[in-house]
Amino acid sequence: MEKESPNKPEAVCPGKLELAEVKQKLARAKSGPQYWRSLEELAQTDGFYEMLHREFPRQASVWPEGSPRRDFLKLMSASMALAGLAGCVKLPLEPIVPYVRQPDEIVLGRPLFFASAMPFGAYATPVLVESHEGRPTKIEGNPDHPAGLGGSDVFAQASILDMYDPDRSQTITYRGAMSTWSAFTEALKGPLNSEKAVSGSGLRILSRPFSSPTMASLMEAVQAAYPESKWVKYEPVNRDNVRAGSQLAFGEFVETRYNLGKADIILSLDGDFLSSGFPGFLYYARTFAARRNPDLKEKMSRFYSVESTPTNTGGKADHRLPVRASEVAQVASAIAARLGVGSGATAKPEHQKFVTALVKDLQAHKGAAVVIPGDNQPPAVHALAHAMNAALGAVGNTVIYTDTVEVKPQIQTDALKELFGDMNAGKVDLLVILGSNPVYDAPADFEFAKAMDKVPLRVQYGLYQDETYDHVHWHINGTHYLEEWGDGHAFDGTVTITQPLVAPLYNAKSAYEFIFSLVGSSEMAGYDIVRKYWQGQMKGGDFDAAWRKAVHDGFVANTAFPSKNVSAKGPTLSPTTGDKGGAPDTEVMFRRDPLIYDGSRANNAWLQETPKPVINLCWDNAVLISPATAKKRGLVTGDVVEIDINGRKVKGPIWPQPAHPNDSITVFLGYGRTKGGRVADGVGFDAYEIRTSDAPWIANAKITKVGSGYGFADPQGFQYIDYSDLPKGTEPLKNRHIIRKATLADFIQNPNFAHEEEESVPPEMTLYYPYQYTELKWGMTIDMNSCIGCKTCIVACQAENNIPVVGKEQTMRGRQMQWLRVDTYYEGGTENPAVYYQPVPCQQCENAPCEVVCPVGATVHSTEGLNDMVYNRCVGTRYCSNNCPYKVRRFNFLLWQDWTTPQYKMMRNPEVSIRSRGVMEKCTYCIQRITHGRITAEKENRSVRDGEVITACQQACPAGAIVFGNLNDKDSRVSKIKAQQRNYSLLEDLNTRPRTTYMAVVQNPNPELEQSESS
Amino acid sequence: MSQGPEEKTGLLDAPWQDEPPVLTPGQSYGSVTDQIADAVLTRPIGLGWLAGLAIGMGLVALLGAAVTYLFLVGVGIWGINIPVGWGFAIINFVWWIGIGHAGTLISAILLLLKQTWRNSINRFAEAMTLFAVACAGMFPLLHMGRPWLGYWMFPYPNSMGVWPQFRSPLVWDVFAVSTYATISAVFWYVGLVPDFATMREKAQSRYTKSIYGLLAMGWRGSARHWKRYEALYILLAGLATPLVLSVHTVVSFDFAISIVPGWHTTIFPPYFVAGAIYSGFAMVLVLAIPIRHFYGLQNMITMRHLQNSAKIMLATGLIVAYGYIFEAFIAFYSGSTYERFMMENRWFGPYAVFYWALILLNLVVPQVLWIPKVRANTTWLFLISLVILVGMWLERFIIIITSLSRDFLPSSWGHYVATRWDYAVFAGTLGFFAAAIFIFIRIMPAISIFEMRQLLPESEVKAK
Amino acid sequence: MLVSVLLWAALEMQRSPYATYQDVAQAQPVPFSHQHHVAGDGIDCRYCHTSVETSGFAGIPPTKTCMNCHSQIWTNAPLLEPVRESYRTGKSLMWTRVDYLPDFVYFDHSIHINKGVGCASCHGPVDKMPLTYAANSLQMEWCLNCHRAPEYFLRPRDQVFNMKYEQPSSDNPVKLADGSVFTDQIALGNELKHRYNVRSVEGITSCNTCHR
Amino acid sequence: MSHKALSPAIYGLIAEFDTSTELVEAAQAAYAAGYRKMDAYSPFPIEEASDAIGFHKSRVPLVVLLGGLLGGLSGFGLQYWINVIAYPLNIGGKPYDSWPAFIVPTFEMTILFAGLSGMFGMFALNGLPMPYHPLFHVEQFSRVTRDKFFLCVEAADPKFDIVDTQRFMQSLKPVSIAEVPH
Repeated sequence: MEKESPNKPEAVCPGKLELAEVKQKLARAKSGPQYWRSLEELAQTDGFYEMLHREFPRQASVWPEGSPRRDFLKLMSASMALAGLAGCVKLPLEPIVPYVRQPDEIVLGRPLFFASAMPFGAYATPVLVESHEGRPTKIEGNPDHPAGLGGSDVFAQASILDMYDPDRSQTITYRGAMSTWSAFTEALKGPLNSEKAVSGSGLRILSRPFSSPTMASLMEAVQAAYPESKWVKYEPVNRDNVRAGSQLAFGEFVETRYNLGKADIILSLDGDFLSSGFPGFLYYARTFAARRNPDLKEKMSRFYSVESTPTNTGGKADHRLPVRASEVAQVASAIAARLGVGSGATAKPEHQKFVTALVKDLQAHKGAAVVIPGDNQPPAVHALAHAMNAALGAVGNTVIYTDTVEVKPQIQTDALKELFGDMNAGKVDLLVILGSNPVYDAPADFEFAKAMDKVPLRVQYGLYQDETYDHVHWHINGTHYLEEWGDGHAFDGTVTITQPLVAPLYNAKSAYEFIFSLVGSSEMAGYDIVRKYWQGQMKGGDFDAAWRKAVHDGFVANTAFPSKNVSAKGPTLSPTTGDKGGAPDTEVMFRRDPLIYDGSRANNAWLQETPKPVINLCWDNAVLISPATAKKRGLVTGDVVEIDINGRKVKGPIWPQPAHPNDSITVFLGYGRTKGGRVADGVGFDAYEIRTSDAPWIANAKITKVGSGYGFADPQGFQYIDYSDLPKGTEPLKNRHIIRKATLADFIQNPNFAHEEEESVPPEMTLYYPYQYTELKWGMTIDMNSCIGCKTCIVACQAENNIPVVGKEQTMRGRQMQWLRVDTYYEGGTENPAVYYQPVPCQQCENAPCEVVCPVGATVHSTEGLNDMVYNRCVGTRYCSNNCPYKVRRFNFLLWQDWTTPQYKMMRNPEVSIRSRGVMEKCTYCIQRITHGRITAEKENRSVRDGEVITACQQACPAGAIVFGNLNDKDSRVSKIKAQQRNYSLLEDLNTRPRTTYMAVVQNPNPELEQSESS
Repeated sequence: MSQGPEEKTGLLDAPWQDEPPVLTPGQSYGSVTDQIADAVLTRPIGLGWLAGLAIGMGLVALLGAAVTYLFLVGVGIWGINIPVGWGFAIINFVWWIGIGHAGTLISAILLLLKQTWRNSINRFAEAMTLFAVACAGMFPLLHMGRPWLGYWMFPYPNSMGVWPQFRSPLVWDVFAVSTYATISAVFWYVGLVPDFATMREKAQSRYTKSIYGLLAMGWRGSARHWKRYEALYILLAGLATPLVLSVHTVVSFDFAISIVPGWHTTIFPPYFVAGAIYSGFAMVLVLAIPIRHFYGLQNMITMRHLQNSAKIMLATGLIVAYGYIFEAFIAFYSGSTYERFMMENRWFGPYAVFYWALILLNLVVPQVLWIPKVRANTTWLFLISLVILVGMWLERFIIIITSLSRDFLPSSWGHYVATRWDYAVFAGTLGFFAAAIFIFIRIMPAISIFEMRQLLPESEVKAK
Repeated sequence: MLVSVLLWAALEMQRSPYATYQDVAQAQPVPFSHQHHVAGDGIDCRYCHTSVETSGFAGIPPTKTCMNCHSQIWTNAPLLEPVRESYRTGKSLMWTRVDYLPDFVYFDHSIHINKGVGCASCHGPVDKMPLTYAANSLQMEWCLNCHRAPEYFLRPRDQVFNMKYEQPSSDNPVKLADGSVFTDQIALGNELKHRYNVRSVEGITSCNTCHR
Repeated sequence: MSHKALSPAIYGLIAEFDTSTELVEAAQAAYAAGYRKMDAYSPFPIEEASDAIGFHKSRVPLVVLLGGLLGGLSGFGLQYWINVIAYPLNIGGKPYDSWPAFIVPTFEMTILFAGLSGMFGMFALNGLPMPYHPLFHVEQFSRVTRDKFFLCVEAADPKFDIVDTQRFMQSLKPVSIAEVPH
């Protein structure tokens, strides 16, 4: 098929052209099923596996420690001289394992791209998946998707690792013993029939919430077959408050959608809308960033945040008010009252100033202001927010109400409570658990496991043999979303299709197939189930064409839910405080973990090792506490405290966190897994043990110190750009001009602020004539104003460049390997500091200090100005890293690459060398993508187009903060941006002349509040 | 070139002091020859010697184990990390190289300065140099991530068509250190040849006779040979002098060439060389004092030698002090924010205690050497020398660790903690050094016999 | 003395066929003869190595490709049993690689062909190989020979797959599509370098050209 | 005349002295007496001795100089060739021929070559190693490495006559005189 489009560029990254090609590929494929069967068939041949393991030379290492050669070298390295010579001489023979029948669409050595969607929570995240010879290797954002806008989040980026996770459940078991699908269906026939007899009164299905229309239809089918049965949807990090809130306000469940593109003033009431996992995050990040561009002058938006637990969202605020989660309600009602909503309480004196100024600002921007409540805030706050938005004329402008994206939403905790009751009452004969893990994450006051054990027959369908597995009879291993056909709605309702990239690795059934088998007389392939459903939906016109387009694009255009007319019914009750329980002493705020979410991602080493946004802690959850409170209670970092909520106790280590509200602590959910897998188990402590159904987010607790000396892995060395805990009188770090910032007002009168204090180095200061870069000249800019510190770029880089994980102990020793890091700096005390995010990849200096000191020339400059790192030449003196002022180089102190696990061999990006022990490595500007773009262009006798080469971090960035391109092309985006005055380079006075530069921060504070800034 | 003790005009022979003699009176050609040679040939092996050797060898075994584990697992077993990419390995490297310098200084520079008193200590000083350089030489290889590729540092026509990168100070090191090792060995061996001849003649057993004979290469003391020999000896001294100065200069370039605050300074070369001689002479005393004691060589290694060494330590110590002071001064005078912070960080930062310890051991304590009584007391000299050796090791620790641990971007600051493997390797090299010295004094004349003969008054040719 | 001898020996050994397998024919499951298929049957390289023009990886023919013909001819030659078996069982043939590059070297066939580097330039006279062997050492210094002076090796694009092609000389002039005639390789090479806009020597000897 | 025939049978005559002064005087006398093929032997270098036997300058310094020059030139040449001709690479934006950086290895190469050529040159000129030499037959000669001084007049000297030379040597008041067999 390549012959048909010989000159088409390769889909190295989803620019328009590549998509066009993918379109053609799909169009050419006769019809879906056959197209896919070809891959499945291929997947079943041993040849496929053999090939995956051996065919591709790019599955390679920094020789001489290549996979087949390593053992041989291990021997050698014992006696150096020998290893030296022999090591560099003798190449072992390698086999080549070709296909028997090669599928048409596969061109060896060239990746394909397929649109798909990742179901997350009750929403579908649009993605584009890169596939090498039938192995999905990288997740990217789908640029065409209206709800994704091309960005992606940490969970999507990391999901590729989930799929290849060797700990995934690989077989069906009955009472722990291996079994088969047919055995299962046989065994279930009886119970199902007897349920039929009692119209399913004893059947309960517990699943996570979903938005899949097909699944909804199956749900109805179940209802039809078993009218009395109940289908309970529960996830520990649920949106009950949101639901209840909209019920309070409108008497029905509605979905709230914000249009930050239109918002001049944004008020967040603990709303963490800029962190991965928040519904619509991708869309909000992009639109928010767009309005933060200071070149918009006064059209730049202003962001107020009333926040409890510090988040990267709060870090972007122009004004941040740190209050305990329970106080948010009070502040909210105070604001509401001023806006003429409800007879609200008055704000505390210390909040007065903030509230007054804020209200003024809001009123001045009626119709262009928006209030965003957080999922962890009580329903009343949501109701208030709805009312305020109404009062501000936001509805229809910055706020849109639609039908809920989630299918049949319910107050999940209540539903679970009911199930719990039924189980205890012995009303449940057959419990089917679909992908959830209640034994681990159900509220502590439902002793779920106990209740569950009362059910005669318990079936679990899931990806892991997790905590719940111990309490079920049947376990059916499930499929990862990259292995299954499915569908869903994006947060805005856009219909989004999930298509498999590879046949199930452990030939599992998809959830659709599984549920279908409960109702359907016969079985049906997931593909047919989904397709059949849509055949019913897409009436009229050529279905096949429409379907192919949908599958290819990954979504159906213009299917976003229309806005819905709802009216808040009158001034709502003025709330007092958030939900609470237990003896008052310290307020506990339960939060989903920013990276491992509710624990379902706990076995993902990439997420575990990525430093949490703002907090910069990895491989742990901690008891976050404000430094002031810690001091007051005589607690220091690493002290272990016992949190006691009505007798439920858990121990956790103290982590004083700047900007954290006083007299309260935050604990992240999702840790302390016991059967989560080799990565998850034993990491952190399990906060679910003290989380009860009556106080799922905010509770009162007593904390008492019970230990100390707990070690944390916090990769960032020092976070204060001003004094704090450096000896007084030492040289101020400010003088290094690492973060350059101004207020909008200052920026407008002095656009050149970024270059004022620095003593910039004139190019003629060097003795030598500067090297001339005549061919391509690569460069990158990172807009610190757009960057929201979500860390997606880090995971994207890790996935793209085969970067190993090192684990907690090694991270504590300062040996983390991520090429890209997001430095987070605090300024202005620990009470309520300003926060700055600064992603730091290799700066690709033109006068690279690292190159001069390398004794073997393993790092040298290319004619395109890239600071090449030649792994195979590196002998590992680490001098380059010592001499790198940005410390962006990473060294393989030990053997961290997993050479043995076959799953990982399949996962790795074949375009990137796999580094082994003893070599230095670092960001290459994704040289593999550059080379691809260059070769493609050269084959077409043209120069590389702007935007043709997109680095992994740039592609992933949901805020579009990173721009990469050719500096010799004056019209390229990157050259234009570098021409702006906000553009500056890090440590400019060292005259390293970096190719990576930064756009200075411009904040838009309310003049009335400016003085009170920086506590 | 030889001269009697009565006309001493050496730099270090302060006329206002009555000096102890270089060689106690009443010696003859025969007596010096016998005394030195017999120490090797006839003296029975003492328990003390055996014990010492045993300890040394034990540590060498430890070194072997540590290195094997290192090669199998990787440099990750050490405390190094990012940002502190260099740790004990480089500290020890610099320390050992420094110690080597005294040997060459004594044998070469003092020879050029016609300091005949050096004749009695140059031999084992040179031996010390060789062993120290051997210890130092291990580290650059050990600290590599992929040591089995160490030979890539040398220029040779490989099938890759690539070469070493000659702008890197590490390559300079390779050249400097290997040259230094070679030339020191040459100098040492050339000096030994006539004495090997002596041993050949004195040796009893056929076996030892033939070995020494082999090493002596048929030396027979011909006037023509002596003429060429002396010419070469002086020339080697002339070559070794700039060489020894260059070696530690180059080592200091490893730091001075980089841009790391605390490394990037022009004062390093002189201050490193001074420091090297400082620690070198400390080691000379640490070796000389016990040796002369246990082998009863007080009449050849006299208080004169010890005192002169002490004076040199005092002098070089002051140069080093100047270095420290200037580092601090420049840090503030430069106005560079990074330099200033670096200095303040040394004073108050996480490693401050080591910095102040260094100041105490390296600057304060050695000042007692101003007191003649102290210079005349071997115990004191011995202890002070030990103090200086520790101090100089700390100096390298401070330079390398504090500078790296907190450089330009606060976000990438780190902390360095040595692991047991770091200590194992260091202890191992100490053992290697000790063992080598013990073996050396058993199998070779620890003092240059023919040069001792020249110290005798009757060696003068009286023109009539 | 001894040292230098050893060094010399080591360097020699490192370049010897023992190390590089240069000119060493490897045993294969089926004694496939390029000579027979290329010279004899006149099959074009691209018939089997399908992706050579479009992908970095030239492509190893799937068993199916063999069977296209061998289901018609030599249908039961015992020699071909492994092929038929592979086709029956769906188990891949396990060939032994002859042209071996270390895993950290990223060689792209398509761009070389696009710039007028003939198959034979690297793979040698494949049409004269009864059993296939590596005609060159494929060591870095060998690659550099061409990357440092492409003009010595380039040939017109339409001649890339021509095994019989010879470099221009007075008695063997080479004619380009546009009619221009060359009797000297350097002149031709430089012209082609210009026409196929081959990157500067510094460019194609930059490390990242081959290593990532 | 008659006994002249004997002369080839021996290597020469050797006289033993106690002090360096005696040796030097003896050597001077012998030289004055017209002897040329002779050598003085001592346990330590005596400048006067070599002068006395008419051996004034050694060629060792020249060898060292040439060695040094060779080393320096080849050292710099190698670096220049590698960085400018063989494989020019852009290292941190520095020029290909960054000669200041090449000085150090050049210097070291100079010293290395000078030193080695010096040592090998000295041994070569001295004809060492020489495991066998006639003098080693003379029993008392072994003390030349301890405390004795010797003057040997070789039979190869035209003026050598076993009788006359012996007589002449007696006049030098040596401790002993001995014939040195081949």
